[in-house]
Amino acid sequence: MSDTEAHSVAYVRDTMMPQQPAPAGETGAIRWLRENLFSGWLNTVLTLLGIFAIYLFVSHFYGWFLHGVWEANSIKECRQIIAERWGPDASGACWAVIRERWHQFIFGFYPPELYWRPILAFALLFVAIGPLMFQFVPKKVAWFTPIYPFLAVWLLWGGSVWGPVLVLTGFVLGGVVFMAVARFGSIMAFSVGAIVTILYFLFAVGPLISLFHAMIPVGLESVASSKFGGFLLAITLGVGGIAMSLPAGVVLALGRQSDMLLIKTFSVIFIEFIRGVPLITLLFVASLLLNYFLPPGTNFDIILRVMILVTMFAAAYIAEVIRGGLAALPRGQYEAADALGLDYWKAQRLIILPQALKISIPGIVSTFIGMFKDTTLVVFVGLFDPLKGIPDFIRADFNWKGIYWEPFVFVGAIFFILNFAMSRYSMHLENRLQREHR
Amino acid sequence: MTTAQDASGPTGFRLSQLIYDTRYRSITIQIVVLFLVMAGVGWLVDNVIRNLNDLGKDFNYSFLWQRSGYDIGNALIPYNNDMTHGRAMLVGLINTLWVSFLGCITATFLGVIIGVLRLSKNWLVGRLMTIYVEVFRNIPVLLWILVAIALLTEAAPSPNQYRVNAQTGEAGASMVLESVAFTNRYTAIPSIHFDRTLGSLDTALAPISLDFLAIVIVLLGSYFVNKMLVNRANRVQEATGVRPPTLWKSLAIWLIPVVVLLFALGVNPEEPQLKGFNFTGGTNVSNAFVALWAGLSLYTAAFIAEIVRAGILAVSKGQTEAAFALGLRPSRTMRLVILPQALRVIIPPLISQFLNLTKNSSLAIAVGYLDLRGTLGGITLNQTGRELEAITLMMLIYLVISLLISGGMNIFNNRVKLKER
Amino acid sequence: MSEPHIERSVDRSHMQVSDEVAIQIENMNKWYGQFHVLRDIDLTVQRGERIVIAGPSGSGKSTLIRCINRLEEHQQGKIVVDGIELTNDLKNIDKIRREVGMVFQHFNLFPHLTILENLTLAPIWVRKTPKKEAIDTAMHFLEKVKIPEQADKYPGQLSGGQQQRVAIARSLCMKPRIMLFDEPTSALDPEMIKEVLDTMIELAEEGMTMLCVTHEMGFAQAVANRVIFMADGQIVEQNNPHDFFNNPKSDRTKQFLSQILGH
Amino acid sequence: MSEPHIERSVDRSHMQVSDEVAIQIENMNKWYGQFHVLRDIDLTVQRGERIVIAGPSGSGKSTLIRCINRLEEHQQGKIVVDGIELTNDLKNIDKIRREVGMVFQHFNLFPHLTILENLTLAPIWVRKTPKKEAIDTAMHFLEKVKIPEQADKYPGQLSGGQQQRVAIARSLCMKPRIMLFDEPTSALDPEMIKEVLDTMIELAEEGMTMLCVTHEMGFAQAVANRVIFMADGQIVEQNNPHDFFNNPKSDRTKQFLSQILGH
Amino acid sequence: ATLDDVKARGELICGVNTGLVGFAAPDANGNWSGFDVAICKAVAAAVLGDPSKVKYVPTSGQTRFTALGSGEVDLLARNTTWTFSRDTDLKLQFTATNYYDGQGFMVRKDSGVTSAKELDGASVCIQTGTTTELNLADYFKANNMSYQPITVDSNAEGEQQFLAGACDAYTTDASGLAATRAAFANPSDYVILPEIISKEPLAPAVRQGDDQWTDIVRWTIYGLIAAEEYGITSANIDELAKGTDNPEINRMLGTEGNLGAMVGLDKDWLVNAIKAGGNYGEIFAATIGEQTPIGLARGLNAQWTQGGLMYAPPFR
Ligand SMILES: Nc1ncnc2c1ncn2[C@@H]1O[C@H](COP(=O)(O)OP(=O)(O)OP(=O)(O)O)[C@@H](O)[C@H]1O
Ligand SMILES: Nc1ncnc2c1ncn2[C@@H]1O[C@H](COP(=O)(O)OP(=O)(O)OP(=O)(O)O)[C@@H](O)[C@H]1O
Ligand SMILES: [Mg+2]
Ligand SMILES: [Mg+2]
Repeated sequence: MSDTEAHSVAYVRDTMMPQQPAPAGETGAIRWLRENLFSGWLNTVLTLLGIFAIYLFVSHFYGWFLHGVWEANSIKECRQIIAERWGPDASGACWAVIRERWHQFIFGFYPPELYWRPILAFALLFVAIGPLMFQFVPKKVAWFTPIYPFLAVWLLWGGSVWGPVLVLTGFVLGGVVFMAVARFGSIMAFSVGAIVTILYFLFAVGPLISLFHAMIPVGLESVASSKFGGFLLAITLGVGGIAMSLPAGVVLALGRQSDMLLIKTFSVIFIEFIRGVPLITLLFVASLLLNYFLPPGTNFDIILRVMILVTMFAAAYIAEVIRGGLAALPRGQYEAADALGLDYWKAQRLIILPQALKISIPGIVSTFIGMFKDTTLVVFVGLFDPLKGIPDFIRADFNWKGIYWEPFVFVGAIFFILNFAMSRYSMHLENRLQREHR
Repeated sequence: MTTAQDASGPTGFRLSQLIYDTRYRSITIQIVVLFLVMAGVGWLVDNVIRNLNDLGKDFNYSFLWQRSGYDIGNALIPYNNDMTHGRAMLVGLINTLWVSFLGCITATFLGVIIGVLRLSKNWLVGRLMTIYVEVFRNIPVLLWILVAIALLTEAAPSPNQYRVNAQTGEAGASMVLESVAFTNRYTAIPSIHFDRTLGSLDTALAPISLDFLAIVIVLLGSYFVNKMLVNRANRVQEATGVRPPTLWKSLAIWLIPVVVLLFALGVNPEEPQLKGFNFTGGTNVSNAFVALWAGLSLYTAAFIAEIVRAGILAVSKGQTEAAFALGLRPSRTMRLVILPQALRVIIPPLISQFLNLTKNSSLAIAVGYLDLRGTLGGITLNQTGRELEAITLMMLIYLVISLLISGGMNIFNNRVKLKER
Repeated sequence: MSEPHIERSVDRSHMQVSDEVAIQIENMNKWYGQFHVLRDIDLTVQRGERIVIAGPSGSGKSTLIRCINRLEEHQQGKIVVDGIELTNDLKNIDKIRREVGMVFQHFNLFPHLTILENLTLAPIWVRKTPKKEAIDTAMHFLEKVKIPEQADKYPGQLSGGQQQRVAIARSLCMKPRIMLFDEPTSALDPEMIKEVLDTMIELAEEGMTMLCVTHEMGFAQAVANRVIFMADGQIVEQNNPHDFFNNPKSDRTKQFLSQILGH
Repeated sequence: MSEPHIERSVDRSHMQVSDEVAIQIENMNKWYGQFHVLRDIDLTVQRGERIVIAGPSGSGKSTLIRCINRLEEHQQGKIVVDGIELTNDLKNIDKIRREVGMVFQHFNLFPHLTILENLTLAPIWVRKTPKKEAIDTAMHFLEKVKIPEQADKYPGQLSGGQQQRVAIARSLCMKPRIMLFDEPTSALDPEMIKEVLDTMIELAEEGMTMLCVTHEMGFAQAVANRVIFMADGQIVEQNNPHDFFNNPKSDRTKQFLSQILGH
Repeated sequence: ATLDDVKARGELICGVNTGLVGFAAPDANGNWSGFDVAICKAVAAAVLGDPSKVKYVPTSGQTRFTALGSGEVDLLARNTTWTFSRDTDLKLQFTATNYYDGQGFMVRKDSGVTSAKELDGASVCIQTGTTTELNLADYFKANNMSYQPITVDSNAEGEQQFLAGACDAYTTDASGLAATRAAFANPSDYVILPEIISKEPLAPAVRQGDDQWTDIVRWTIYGLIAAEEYGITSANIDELAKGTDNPEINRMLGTEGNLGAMVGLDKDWLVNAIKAGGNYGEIFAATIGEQTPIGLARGLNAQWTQGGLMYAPPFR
């Protein structure tokens, strides 16, 4: 043994060898092609198939896109222009319809001179969610977030400024009462606060609004819900649905986690019921049945009714997302809160929910994307969604009868851009959370 | 409350204990909640009753036994307009289940292929599949269904164009393989015809063809014989270590009996023929169905592709390396190591996609395919004006389908859960 | 980290190193894209030799031993294992992988199979061993690593040290002639390191040819015939453990040793 | 594991144990389902006493001290803390939790709040202290645990030892009369254990009533008035530290001590 | 009561078609116009004095009755056929037929079909949730023919399918067919078959149980019809409202007696209603008459004096 060791073992390198360039064929375009496209017969076949698919796609649609016409007043004109320019057999897109009607795809029938209002509301949305979603937004602007919903409603629907102000006041009032009674225990405080708020809404808000409006009539021109359409409708429903569903979702999630059998059962029944039926049927409930469930004579706007059902729908999904967030919190957080003497609601509010909600944001964004896509279904209850409602309406015009593909492409592209951006953002957020949670 | 006080006996019971005593507190809360929920439900029910009264309507399902009076274009079980609304509902339900079932199969098939290809080392194919996934899942499924139906109605020839022009001797369009015709209203495909048919068995639901029954029985037989073969192979492998090849034998067991049976029954395809306005003879698959099916499959496939990809990626590279290092071939590694682990990750979300697809099938409304919503929740509701009854029944049926599917998923999950410390 | 105490000092006299060559690497080079990971590696391993490879992170240790059973492909030079040259020929690769066992840092047990199934999988499907025989072998090796009672559990139910011992047993079940270890103890808690090292020492005593990437210098001193120090993809120094630790020649080596023994 | 060296030997003379009873446990029993975790526990703790609880894993140590501030419910017997009996009455529970501070093995700081917010949260919301006062107290205790400069950081930015000290400070901010520790150092790296033990010793010097589950026998010897040994849910032996370590009576204790002091 | 609701609200909510050119369709700015819309305007003018105080709720074949029944709309003016079961079982109250229609078929000219009897085996596009669906089934059954129903959800979709050739025939009310055909690029390539397979009296409907409201709508419609009969037009109405020799006209226009008060409205309710869009004939001519792209002849809808069925009961 010793001799084997002796002759082979001891070795010292005296000069370190520098990096050598890789041999030819191991680098460069050829290697890349070989490795990525033509390694083995299966890959080669796949590559060829891929190229063929691209060819098919391009050869079919290239001409159509290339021959697109932007300047025309009707589909007939479009066809004429295409036939003149590219020969009688050429097919081409008639983008003129988008040019003429783009505002209806985006805003529905919202009065054009008031377009600034939804645009402003949309822009402010980012200020409102900024502190939650983007790290670079200072946390100080967070005070704006609870005000935003009222502001947005006022901007979108207009009317007296006192409506949103006094409704907001109602919530503030509830909060103040809660604080005042807080020393008698959370449950007490919550009940009293809720009762005061509800009484205020039932009996005080209406008269107060009239009163204030009579005294100081400040307001925006009001816009009826029936004027909403296109992406304005889709975004309003989507954002409104998610925003309103958050509190309900939190309550449902807590309910589902509760030790109390009855509460748990109710939560589970609600969540599973909503998740078990298609959204369309819920929309039908909104348009056909909701009036049966309300006291005779109550009657409100279809958009509001759809919003209620969309909110219920979203709440069930959000509840499941938040439940995931709650489950991800270590038990120690609950125990530490208990040991410090915080009661259930304080522990939830100060310790558990802030953390659980933060973890849930990517899930909430995904839910939002799904809901945003699903808002197109409102067309089946007679609303003008951007995908079918608005195009159908445009096609009812003599000038644009028979136009199909251009609206599909236009609307599809907008959906794609928005959703793709959001899904990328939510992925980014997920990665960030994972980094932070290590 | 009084009873609780009695029960508390000599230790004394103060009312404040209802709120401050951990034993009673949760009961108090639950009773309050129960009361609130009951009050809410009671309020709703009361409203419904009063509204129905005001409208002079009642709540009953007897309309399900009345004559429907309308026709359904694509019924899978015998149906005509003399049958009841209940029957029409059943036709719709079967249509819902049928399109969902086929949709799940094609979506899974496509999704698996796309998901696997997306992981392929082939740069081009990988990119193409990524584009597919991103485009399809970020655009509402309704658009895909509408695109599919528009494509079919706008691009396919009408049956008329298949007619041979007497003067020129040419037709505007020709059938694929002389047996399949794509038209702008349906796809005509051959139906199967048995020369020496065994007849059929009448049941209340639908007549069952004895020929098909025979085929199913033979296939079942093949399955059992094949299973015996595989078991024998396993035993031989256990004993000697060498697994006898079974592929050819399996193929023979599966194919030969069926072929023989088909031959005995004198099977031959009945090809669609243009007669009058339409093709007759074969089976006409309506475009509404095809569009819905295609739209749902393509859309859901994008999600399934992501699930499959995530499932495969979830099996760490170390597993493959360990298997390789043990000398397992790539195909065996896939079958024995990667797939069993990936499937555990894949199947639960896959099933919730199935659930979504089933629910999305209610978009049949966009193309006029008469599914459950189209019959019970559409025409029947309309003709009878029974919206409360029809919609609650429809929701109940969807709910039952969903619960069945997710129940199945839970059972599966518990079965395959990886054992951990 | 606390240095585990190696109890059994190995009696090296009865460990024989034969003249037969187990692994022969000549002039081997490997690139990742433009990055030259392994540079001009020359290494001959006799049958029965026990080699410990050390070196700073990123020096190419893992890559080197992964080249030996072709988990990585080399681009230049020659690797001959057990008389078979590693080429693109799938049959050769199969043959070599049967002869070479490998133990990974993260165990890589198959979580969906019981311990016993983990151990018998490869013998049954690769070596075509009858099942009964495979089980017997498996139980034999499980006893050797001292956990026969865990045979029917799943990997997730074992501690890290137990899992790594199962991983070693799994390799052994293929009756390999060469064992490769890639930092087998670095993912373990201190208490468990000892269990695994004990198992490895036992293997060494039986004369198994071993290549082991590790930073457990106690282990190296106790069982290695030779310690190889790598840096920047090159073999910088090799020597018997005694001389290597007490009398390192190159500056890189000294620096490295001062780091890992220092604390 | 390395035994941390306790530098300061505590001068026991000025630690007074008063005659007042801080905790009184009588005949307490607890079950988890069918499993009888705590059996007939009798324990009286005087105000100012410092008790260390030791025992093998699973013996019920954690459960015992978690019962004292009602993180777990006991089923039989009586626990009186600071004159208040632990019953199902939420008000009593609240009162007791304000008097009893608890430090956990895994710190359980609130990661979404700064250190200062962690410290002021409970005083503000539970004790209804004005914010300014709460901040002053918090800074006082942060200085005491020697990390006032970290006040505005988040827990994730601190080392384990620092986190545990913050956790202690967080409990102290509630001005508890009794402190419970459940293996406060066992999740820490050896270097950090000392920091935390030092802080605890300082507390002990100030006469805080302490119950501490720990395996740090150095600590026990240095500061405890009494060491309690538990096994199988029972108190097997209790004694002053000197006699407990040098002259254990029961076999279980001997066996246990040989294990933990042995390595 | 509905009248009070409408007055309190200051707005009439009118259920209309989602888009049927000539009957009810929004223009590029979302303003509605058409034959049915004109009824809504007339009622609004009669009740509120302002024809523009109408909110239009587009309803599909599916949702229209629920919308009415649940109180979502005050008046359903949506080419709805008056049938027995709708009147009774659905608890609707039809007011007065404003258009006598019948179900017909439209086919491509080049299909060579000249009679509905030749449609055996054809694919027929049909809107769901309508009486047409039932008539169609009955008709083919009665004639022992078969067909393939291709169900569509809206008229727009029916058009698309029919134009693309997805169905051999499109069936709906003859008026609708004419309106649809008129909107085609080449109307002459399509023919409407002579067979009318059903009676389709189209009538605005209201909820059952509110007789006052029923009367208002009913007599507003009759007022429009009678106005045509007596030659009251939007052009001469101001003149006539000052008083004429014809006591019936005087009663209608409120210069004699107070018919308005009997239905709870102002004296000049009919003046407002007629001013809103003219008399029945004017409305017809402006929305669907022969001068419009729809190009419907009066036919059955002519005044009874012209051999048609339009016959308003006396205002007395
Ligand atoms: N698949 C790969 N592609 C590109 N570079 C790689 C790849 N795998 C490893 N490398 C690089 O090759 C070098 C050598 O890696 P290797 O894992 O062999 O180092 P090592 O000596 O085992 O280090 P450690 O002690 O950290 O395990 C490193 O710089 C690493 O970044
Ligand atoms: N929630 C629970 N449900 C059921 N059994 C439990 C529960 N918590 C603890 N136990 C069991 O109770 C016994 C005592 O647990 P405890 O945590 O008090 O032990 P310990 O002495 O603190 O041990 P360690 O030193 O490991 O922390 C153990 O056998 C444990 O398995
Ligand atoms: Mg390595
Ligand atoms: Mg413990």
